[in-house]
Amino acid sequence: MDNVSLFVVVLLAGLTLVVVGLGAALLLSPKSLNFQKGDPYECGLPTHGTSWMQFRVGYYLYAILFLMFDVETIFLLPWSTVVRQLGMSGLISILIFIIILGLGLAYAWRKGILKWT
Amino acid sequence: MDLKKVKIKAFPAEDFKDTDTLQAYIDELNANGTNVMVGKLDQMINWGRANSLWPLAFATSCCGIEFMAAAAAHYDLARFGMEVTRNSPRQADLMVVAGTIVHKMGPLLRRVYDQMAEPKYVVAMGACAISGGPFVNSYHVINGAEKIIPVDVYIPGCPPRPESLFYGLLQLQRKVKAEKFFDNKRIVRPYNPATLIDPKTGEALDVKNEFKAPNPLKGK
Amino acid sequence: MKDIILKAVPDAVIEEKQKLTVTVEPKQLHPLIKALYSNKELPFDYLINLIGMDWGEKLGVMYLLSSSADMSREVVIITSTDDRQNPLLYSITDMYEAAHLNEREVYAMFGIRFINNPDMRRFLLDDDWNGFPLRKDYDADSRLNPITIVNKEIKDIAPFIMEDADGKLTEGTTRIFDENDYIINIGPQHPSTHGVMHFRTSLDGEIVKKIDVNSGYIHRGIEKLCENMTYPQILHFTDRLDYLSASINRHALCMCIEKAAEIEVPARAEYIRVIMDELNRISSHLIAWSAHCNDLGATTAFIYGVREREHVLDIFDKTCGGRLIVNQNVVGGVMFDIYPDFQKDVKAFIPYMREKLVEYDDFFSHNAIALGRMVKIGNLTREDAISYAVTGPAGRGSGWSCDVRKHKPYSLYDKVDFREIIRNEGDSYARYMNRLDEIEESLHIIEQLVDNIPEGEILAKVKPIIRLPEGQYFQSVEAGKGEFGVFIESRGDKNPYRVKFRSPSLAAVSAMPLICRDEKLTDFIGIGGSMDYVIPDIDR
Amino acid sequence: MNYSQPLELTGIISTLDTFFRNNLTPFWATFIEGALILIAILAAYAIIALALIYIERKITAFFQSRLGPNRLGKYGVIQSIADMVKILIKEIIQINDVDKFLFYAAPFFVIISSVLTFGAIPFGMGLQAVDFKIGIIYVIAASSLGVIGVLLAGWSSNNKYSMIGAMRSGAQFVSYELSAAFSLMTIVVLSGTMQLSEIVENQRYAWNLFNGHIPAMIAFVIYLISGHAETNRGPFDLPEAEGELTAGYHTEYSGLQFGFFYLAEYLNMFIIAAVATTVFLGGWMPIQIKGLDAFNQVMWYIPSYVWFFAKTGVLIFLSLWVRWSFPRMRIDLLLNLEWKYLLPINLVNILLMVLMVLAGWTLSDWFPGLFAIAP
Amino acid sequence: MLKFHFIRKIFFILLDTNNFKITQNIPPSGFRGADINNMNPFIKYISGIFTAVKSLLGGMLVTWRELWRKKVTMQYPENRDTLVISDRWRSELTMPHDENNEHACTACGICMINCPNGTINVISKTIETEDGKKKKILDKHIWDYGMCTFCNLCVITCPSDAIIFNNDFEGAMFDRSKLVHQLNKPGSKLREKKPLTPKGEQKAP
Repeated sequence: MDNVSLFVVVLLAGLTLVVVGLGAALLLSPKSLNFQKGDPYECGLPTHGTSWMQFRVGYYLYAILFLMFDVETIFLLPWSTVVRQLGMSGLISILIFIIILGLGLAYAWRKGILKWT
Repeated sequence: MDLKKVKIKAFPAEDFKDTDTLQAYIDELNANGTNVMVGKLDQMINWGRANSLWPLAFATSCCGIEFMAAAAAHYDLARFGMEVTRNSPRQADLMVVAGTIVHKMGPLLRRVYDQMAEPKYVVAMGACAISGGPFVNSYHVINGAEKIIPVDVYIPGCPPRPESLFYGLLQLQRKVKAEKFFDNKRIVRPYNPATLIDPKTGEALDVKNEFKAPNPLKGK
Repeated sequence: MKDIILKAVPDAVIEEKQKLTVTVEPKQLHPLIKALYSNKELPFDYLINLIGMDWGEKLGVMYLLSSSADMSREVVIITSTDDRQNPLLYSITDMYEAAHLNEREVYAMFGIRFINNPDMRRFLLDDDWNGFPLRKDYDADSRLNPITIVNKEIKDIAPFIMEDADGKLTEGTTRIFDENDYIINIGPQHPSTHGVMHFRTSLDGEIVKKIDVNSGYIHRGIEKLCENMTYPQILHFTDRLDYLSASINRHALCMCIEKAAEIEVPARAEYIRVIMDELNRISSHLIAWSAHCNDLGATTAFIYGVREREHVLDIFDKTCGGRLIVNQNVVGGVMFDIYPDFQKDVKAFIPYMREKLVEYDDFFSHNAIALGRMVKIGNLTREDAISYAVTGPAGRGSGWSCDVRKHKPYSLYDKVDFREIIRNEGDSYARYMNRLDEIEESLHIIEQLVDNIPEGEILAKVKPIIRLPEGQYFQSVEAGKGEFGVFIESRGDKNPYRVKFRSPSLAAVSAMPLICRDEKLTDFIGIGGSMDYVIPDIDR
Repeated sequence: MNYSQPLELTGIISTLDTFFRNNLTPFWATFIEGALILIAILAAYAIIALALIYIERKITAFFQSRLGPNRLGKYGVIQSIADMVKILIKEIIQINDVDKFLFYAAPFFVIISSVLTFGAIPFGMGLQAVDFKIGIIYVIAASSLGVIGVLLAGWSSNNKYSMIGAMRSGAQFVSYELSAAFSLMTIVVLSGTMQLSEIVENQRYAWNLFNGHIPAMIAFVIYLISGHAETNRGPFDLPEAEGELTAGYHTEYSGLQFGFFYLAEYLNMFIIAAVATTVFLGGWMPIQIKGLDAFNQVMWYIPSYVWFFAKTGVLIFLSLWVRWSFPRMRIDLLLNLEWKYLLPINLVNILLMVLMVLAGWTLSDWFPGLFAIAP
Repeated sequence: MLKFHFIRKIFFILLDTNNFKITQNIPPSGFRGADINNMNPFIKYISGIFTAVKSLLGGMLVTWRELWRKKVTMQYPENRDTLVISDRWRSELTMPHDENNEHACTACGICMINCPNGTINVISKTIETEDGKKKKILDKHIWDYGMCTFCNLCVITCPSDAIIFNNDFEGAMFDRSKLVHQLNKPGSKLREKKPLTPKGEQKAP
């Protein structure tokens, strides 16, 4: 069997686990109903307002930084497999790339983006 | 089902107290007659349920500390597979009401209980949770958790020592092991309706139909 | 001091009772307290207790004030009003932050509203509670306040009464939270609120913007119950206030009654009491340490702390047949004599505990993550600690020397050698370290006493029915969380007329909104652990 | 060199394969083989998860001077089976006002992510389902699916605790994924391939951890830390921080839905340890010393999957040890650790590794007689 | 100037070892205003890593040692035969009866009066003795296990030492009404002479 069909088999394994498991559980488990059961749990009190409210998150800038570095990862991964063949020129070219990104990180750091407010 | 068959490890069945109440409960469950096949399945399921009672500690006062002591190194609830204390009622099987329940807390206790997933059990730990204990005459104390939610096992003491709690949990395991899975008896739970009053109309709530009826108070 | 009082309010009635007692008209209360508060030599800036009173025809408030510099100087100020329908008194919240919750409690219990208090919601009781329970004419009919299973809405709108410059009263309301605040309930059924405290927290992302303290989920009406009981019967309630300092609380009440009834406690009983108190303090601090570590996410530390505590509980168990609620002190002495191996067990415990303290340091006090979670987090300055009346290890972590055992020595504390642990940082870490150090000091006290327990009686001769002479009696002790006070007003009956307990935890909780502001949600929990409050103590 | 390998499963597998190929049409042979693999994966998945749950509870107890579960079976070994039985027939609560589709989809993501990664792990000689040429990228990609499940679970629950938990896990996961990827990349530089089976094969005489000495060790530590953080386990368990968020992103999940989160958490722990074993510690390869045939033969008598689970077990123990020793981090400390420490160190480290590889400073370059990359 | 709040804290706390002496009374104020700005940020960065790692390893060492120590857990119910509960532990109120089924309770009701929350209910009945006198004797002595606070007031005030607490802690029931005990056995009567347990046996060590 080739890798792709094996991958499909593994994917099916995951799906089977969840579908069969949940199906059995929904079929077998006892149920009861009452008027408070479906409400969100918040320490035993009704929730104040909705949870889907706008509120400030500090992770936004981290997400942007992440994108930057994640792109780098995509570039670096293929490079890393062939770096032996590329030799010194491969190192230098990627060094420039990393330095630029590193400068970006240093800039962000210095600007206080990495400081949680 | 004979109670002698309900086995608890390292605890002889005849040493347990209050067997007659449990027997009466079983007789009530058995009134419809039982199928052998289902009986075996029941045993397996009950074995799982009885040995994996994840508690939700509804700890309001002193008894909560003893519950913590029971979970700690000297007593170790984990030996019974019960150390997985879940703080969300959705994932808990057993609510340990440890401490006084007062008027302001009553609705919360009920709400947390309602939000637990079936099957669910309640242990009233300590005098306060059983009857109001030292504060039984107070204006703001509910005389026992049983006024709000059905209680399966009462563990007396003020506070009970961890061994007492363990004994109570073993009693509960006995009760769980005697139950029938394909039986909906547990779903409609007994209440003490006299104390439950609709705050808007001042009338007693019809708790018998509560599970079937939509929320009478939501105004939908 | 009398000069200051008379200068501020010439027609004040000054009496020398157990404490210096001043009675003034409601209008003069604020100027008087202002004068005491702002006098340079000995500023009375520490509000120990604020006691609502119902004297039958009059409703009033008693203030027990002290100075942060010299805690042995105390003054009682009484004011009262005839109006039972709409009693109004003046607030002192502009000087004492600690008065906020206390005045709200008085409102819930007596219906007295305070002019100039910005937030006059009821504390402890629900807003729609019928009647004022601690009034003598309270109707306890359960039909008035039925048990309900439906959650009540929590009001965001706080009423207040303000007096403007020309003495005109205006009633108004303020909003506690804004319309668009992201409000999250921390508690009551929450693993980390140390009981059933309810903090309504408005968040800005992860950062705590404002906290509204809502308590009463374990309000059992102990003070009301006390009024119908004889003195020996009251004792068992004190164990259940701050159940972690059960023995110490009970010691306070016993001392208060003994002082009033002039009962001499035998020396052996005193020794046993103090040893039990210190053991109790160790167990209380161990739970505090464990719970604090658990709040910071170190479950293992929690288990270790409780493990060591079991050794103390074993000693309790063998001495008085109770583990948590010990029932040891009674009026005139102790209920149980020590058991034969008591000294041996205690002496085995001391080195064991010392060894474990070193282990705790290795395990947690040095831990880089723990330091990041505690150092410079939850800063409480000395001024704020005094204003909020935060005593105990938390207050001493802010550099305020407030150990009752040093300032107002009781029992044997003037005879034993121990140090008051003070740190100046006022952060979580200072409070944390203070507790560990106090365990060491308690061990030191026990070491001095345990071998010298004198022979003799354990119980003085006490009449079967104890009647206290008419008067007002105060007694403070240093409980695990801070200054625990007992106030008894007696009319000469076998029942007290009014009992009030000063709860150290109430002060700690009232300071939470201040020290948690602008901290992260995660740290809010950690700070709560470092303040170490016990909720049944607050709610009573 | 061919060593005798009496306990390996390769023989059985190839016998089965030939049996099916000879007796059935190609379609049915493939179908049956696929079904067998599916069942094998599910069985391994379930057994490993149950065993891990038991092991964690027991080891935790020992760290805390307790005994842990000991009333079911000898030493409580069937405790987690009781848990499984219970949770399978526990009610699944229908929550009002949730985003229904996403709410029910979340466990799928979490489980499928871990099963996909699970399938790519070489458990022993020939015991690997999926063996892509770009194995490392596959592992990174598949495991990062899990965070989508966590985010969906937290967001769709309509619960404030879950919401905050989901937000935290988002920030935490994206940050630490970088470190995990970079530290794996460091090893890719060293071994020159991304195929997991080849990486294992390359470590016959020299584990990457030792072959690449200093940079590899740094990468190893960073991978362990960031892997630990990716699995949301203490001290990085912020998304479900019990202290403040009651149960975090899965507060509203009950019954088996919660069971899936619970299962996936343990499996992810295993996967992180397994990937670290494969990449750094020689995977299923027994300890081999070049030239010492007798020794190597003895080592080969121990089957490869035992080696694999032994090495993984050590790492899992390490992870438990860390988890039960430290307090929980705070979100800003956590992000500081990543962005101010791990990431810069990692960037420098990867350059260091490239330099080392190019300059021939690895152990296999220095001592080709002993550590030459095989075969 | 880069900001290293976190590291600065850790580093200076760890350098100042005095902070961690348990008996130290002087507050550790050193690291707050200390001269830290002169330090090279890079050195600070590196040494911060090392001190932090050192402290973490120290914590791990504690748990490691704990792993091999003997466990302290007592195993109820496996150890039911050997379990020792201290004699003074108060669990159940009992009324000792001797071999003639006689107890010492005179139905005076002092325990009932002294009980803070009405746990005890002494029901007496009046009978006529042989010599024609009316006498109050005990009919039912009822005690509610589920309400008792174990304050011991009933026992210490009992004039005839008729009731004591035992230490049988296994009291959990399925039914609330089962917790209400009647202490006097059916058909028992008042002992004429000496009490069964002399005073002091229960209280003295």
